[in-house]
Amino acid sequence: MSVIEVRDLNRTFDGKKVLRGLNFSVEKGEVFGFLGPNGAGKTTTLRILLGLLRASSGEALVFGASLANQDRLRRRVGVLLENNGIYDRLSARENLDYYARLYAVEEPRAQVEEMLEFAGLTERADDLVGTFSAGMKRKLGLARAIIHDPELLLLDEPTSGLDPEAQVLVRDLILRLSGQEAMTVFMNSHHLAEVERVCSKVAILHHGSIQAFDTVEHLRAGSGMPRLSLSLADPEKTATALDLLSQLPSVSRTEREGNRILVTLTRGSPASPILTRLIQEDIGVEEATKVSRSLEEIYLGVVQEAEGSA
Amino acid sequence: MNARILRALAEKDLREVRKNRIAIYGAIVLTVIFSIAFPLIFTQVPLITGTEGAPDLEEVIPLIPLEIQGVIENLEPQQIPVVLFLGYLFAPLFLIIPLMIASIIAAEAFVGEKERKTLEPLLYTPATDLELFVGKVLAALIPAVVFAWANFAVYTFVVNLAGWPVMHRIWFPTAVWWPMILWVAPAIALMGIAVTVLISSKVRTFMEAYQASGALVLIVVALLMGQIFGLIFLSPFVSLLVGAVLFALDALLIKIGVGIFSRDELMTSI
Amino acid sequence: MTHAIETDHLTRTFGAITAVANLSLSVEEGEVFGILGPNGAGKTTVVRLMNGILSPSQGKLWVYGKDPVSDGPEVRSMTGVLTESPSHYERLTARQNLTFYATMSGVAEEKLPNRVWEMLQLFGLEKRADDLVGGFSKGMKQRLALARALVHEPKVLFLDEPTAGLDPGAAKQVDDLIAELSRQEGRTVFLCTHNLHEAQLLCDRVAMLNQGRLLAMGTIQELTSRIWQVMSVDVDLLTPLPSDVLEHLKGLEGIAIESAAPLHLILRVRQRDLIPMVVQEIVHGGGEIVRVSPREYSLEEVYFAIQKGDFT
Amino acid sequence: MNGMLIVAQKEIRQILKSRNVLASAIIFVIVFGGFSSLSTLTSEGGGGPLDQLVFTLVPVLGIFMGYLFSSQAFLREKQGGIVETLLCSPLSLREIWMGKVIGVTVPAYGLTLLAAALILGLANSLSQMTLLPSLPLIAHLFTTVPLFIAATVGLLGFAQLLLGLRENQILNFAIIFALIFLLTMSQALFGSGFTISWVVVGSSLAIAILLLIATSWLTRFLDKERIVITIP
Repeated sequence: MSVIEVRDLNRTFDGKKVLRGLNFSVEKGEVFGFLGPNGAGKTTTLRILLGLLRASSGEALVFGASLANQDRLRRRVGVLLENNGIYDRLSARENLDYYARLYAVEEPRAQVEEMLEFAGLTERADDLVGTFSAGMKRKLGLARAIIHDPELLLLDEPTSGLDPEAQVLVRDLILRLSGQEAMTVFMNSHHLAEVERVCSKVAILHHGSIQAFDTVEHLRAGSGMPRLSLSLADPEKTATALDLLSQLPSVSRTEREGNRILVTLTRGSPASPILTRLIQEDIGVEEATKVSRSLEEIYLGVVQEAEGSA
Repeated sequence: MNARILRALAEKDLREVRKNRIAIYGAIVLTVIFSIAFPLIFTQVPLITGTEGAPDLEEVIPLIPLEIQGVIENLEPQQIPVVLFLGYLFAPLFLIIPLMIASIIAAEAFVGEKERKTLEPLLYTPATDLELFVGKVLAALIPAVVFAWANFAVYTFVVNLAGWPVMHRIWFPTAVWWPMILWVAPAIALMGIAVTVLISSKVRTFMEAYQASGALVLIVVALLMGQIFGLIFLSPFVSLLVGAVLFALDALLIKIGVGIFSRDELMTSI
Repeated sequence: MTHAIETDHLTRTFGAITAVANLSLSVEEGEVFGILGPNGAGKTTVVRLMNGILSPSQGKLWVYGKDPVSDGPEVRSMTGVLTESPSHYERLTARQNLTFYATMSGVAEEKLPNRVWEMLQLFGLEKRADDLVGGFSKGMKQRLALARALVHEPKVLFLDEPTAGLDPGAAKQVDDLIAELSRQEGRTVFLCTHNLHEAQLLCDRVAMLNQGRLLAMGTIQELTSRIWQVMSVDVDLLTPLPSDVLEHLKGLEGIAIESAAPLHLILRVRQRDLIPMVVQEIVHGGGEIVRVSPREYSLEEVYFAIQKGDFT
Repeated sequence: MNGMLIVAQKEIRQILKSRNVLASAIIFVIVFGGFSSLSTLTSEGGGGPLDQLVFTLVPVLGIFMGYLFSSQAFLREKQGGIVETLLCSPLSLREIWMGKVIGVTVPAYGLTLLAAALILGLANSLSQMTLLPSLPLIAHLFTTVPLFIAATVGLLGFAQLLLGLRENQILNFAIIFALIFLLTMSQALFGSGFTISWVVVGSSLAIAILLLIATSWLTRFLDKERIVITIP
């Protein structure tokens, strides 16, 4: 059984279609990245999954049931939304203690201490959360979300507003939880470099329908010809090099990116003749690297294509 | 001080207030209650109950300040409540109008900006601290006073018109109202603003500021109660005095307010 | 020559907390200067100090030769600031918002309507000019905030997390625009960001702060080469390299061979500009190169190395 | 059941910690409580007016307290968006609502009793004779008053959860006016000569119970979707 199963999900708000026939599933232990522009329907999907909004038609099942009518099932689910769900006028410890008891955690005290330590807040445990920085609050929010050892963790932009240090912390945590404890993670995110590192699977949502749903590797493999990025020893010669390269049969396209040259090869062509040719013409090469497309490029491509067809 | 900046600030605040339902509904409710409902009720009650209301007043009359007793001596019984309440005792209650309007706009202009985080961008403009402060005070003061005066006009009209069957003449406004409206009303509006400014450094949301400055209504209630129980009487002279005291307090509070309203202080307290 | 921005032992304390400590830096006209560091490093305080919104506890600073404390209005008319949250007057329209800020920033009355309209067009908001800002999406609000920061044609632009919370498409638009402002219009940009990818893309120079202290400053390459003096280079070959070429490489000044599998070499070079020579030597010796890649350090690695204190 | 008490406990703790709100509640009690007992003394007639005053003023004070605190427990959480996280917890929406109602009613009632004690104490210490509250009045204080507060809090909480921000601002405004009106009315009432008998107390208790039943009937219209959509 899939942990999350979404079938033909539709939702309209005041006659406006926000979700149009969504289908996807998330398996146990997966880290699932849910991407898309603002207004694509990510938050609506998340809220339907959480049983906070109703579906107009279709279903969104978590552990095989709908959370909307199964409040007790929520004990197996941890949630970190845009709002951290933390009370400014209570201390960090009081906040965690509150949620530990709401979720009926077995040894609330020990668990609260452990979570305080995890968030790096042991020393500030008794300070009011109102005095914390945005990053500290986010970390506390995350600690709160996993205090009851959920089997499924739903995250909305988990690292937004965090500094690089905290981003790494959150990233490592997600990887550890999904690796060691087989926790399933579903995350909305705009931070594609991060999604690329932590997510095993992604879906790209656009105007309420899914445009791509696969592993990052598969998306990458399917996204066009191999490319080579060149950096010349003498940038002055860039124009000459571009001229020269565009005449070679194994090159299908050349682009200039600042001081670098991006060469798209025809499929199956090796890179060595290109380098040899440049050296023969006395153009020094400082670097020649194969580049795979980043998730960002794939994403922008998918969105652009969807926009074009819309 | 740059007049163009002051105008831009005041205009912007007013434009926002016009879209603030709580301010608009508040203004409407105040008008309906104070300027229309009260005069209607007090002028119609004697007509309906006839002279039955009079015996009750017999007991109250000894409590009434001597100054008014002189006025009502020559009146017919059913005219007494009309003149007593609408002509005299209500005067301080009317101060609630400038006070509330001023507090709402000031809460919006000072705390509302902080709450919605639009204050910081404003601080990055070249305007000086004093210009920002004065612009915002004017944005609250001018409409509050103008609105109070407009209400006074409505009240005058309703009192005379609805009171005609009882009074048979145009008798309002009485002398006590003029200093109250022209002198005390601006003073108390400014008080509402000054207090809101001071509160604004302590609270984070518009609602908190508004509720806290609502405590000022107590001043008005105290004046009203005092007048009803015969402890004080707001004769024109007393009104001038009360206004002067309020203005002096205003000056003091605003001086403190200007000190608080510096960029450095505002950023440090956020 | 005066710097666009210069600070000299700038310090600001809040009670017992020191937000900025002894900071001395200068930003040149027309460059994109990045300022990086964890939360609480003092980035926002620095921006506030530079605009005269806060006063320094100690030290001095100048923006185009003016002191923000004594000449606040003058400095602020030269600067535009994009604050962390793009807060607007939501009950006013986009046009009313911009007109208000333009007036406050001293744009002349006769130029005002045109300037506002120009900005709305530049940021693609002309169709929504007379709609209330309350109904705008995050991306639109961010663009309006940029328009607000630019409406009085400031010489220096301060940007605090300009792409935070934007979707990748909108973020790319904003990044492209920042690059254009600096490269084509010559405006100085002071960029605070947590997004190291963005910093790498946009910044000419970066400064790294921690707890108000300056840890390092320079171009990303300078910082990299100061941390890692030796650089390793991967070379992939199509056919095994003739052994005399290998011997020849070993003999070259500044080059060492870390490992030499038949089709894969790892070299250590002292400087980046030695690499073309290595490539040339291999090709001339008859080697067929498939890939040459110097071990690139991302700004993220540089960042963490510096924040950890690997750099002194 | 247990979850509900956890929510209630947290609300009580939070209210007791928010100094601003407590301060305004206490100022309100002192000003109106003190003021009213002073004015009773100026009128003659001994225990009668005092009984009437306590009978009408104390529930109004209680309602005011409930109003002050419920915006802490319901509205504030909605404004910030915390409520969404709470809705994702294993509690049902009804349990959350009930927990908050209890959590607000307890401190509001506590402060109200304090206010009643203050009014009675002040009146006693300032007048020459001992003015003891009558038995029906005591029954009133311990039954009708808490029920009234709970019903008000329940209704307010219900409205604050389901209404949007603007509607809530208007509601707030209306309530402030209603309170001023109620206060004026209660002042006016004690001038007229009616006495606090068991019948009066009993009928007001009946009203309170009816109100409470109506309130809990309303909870069937609580709806997560409505709450989430109206989060600003």
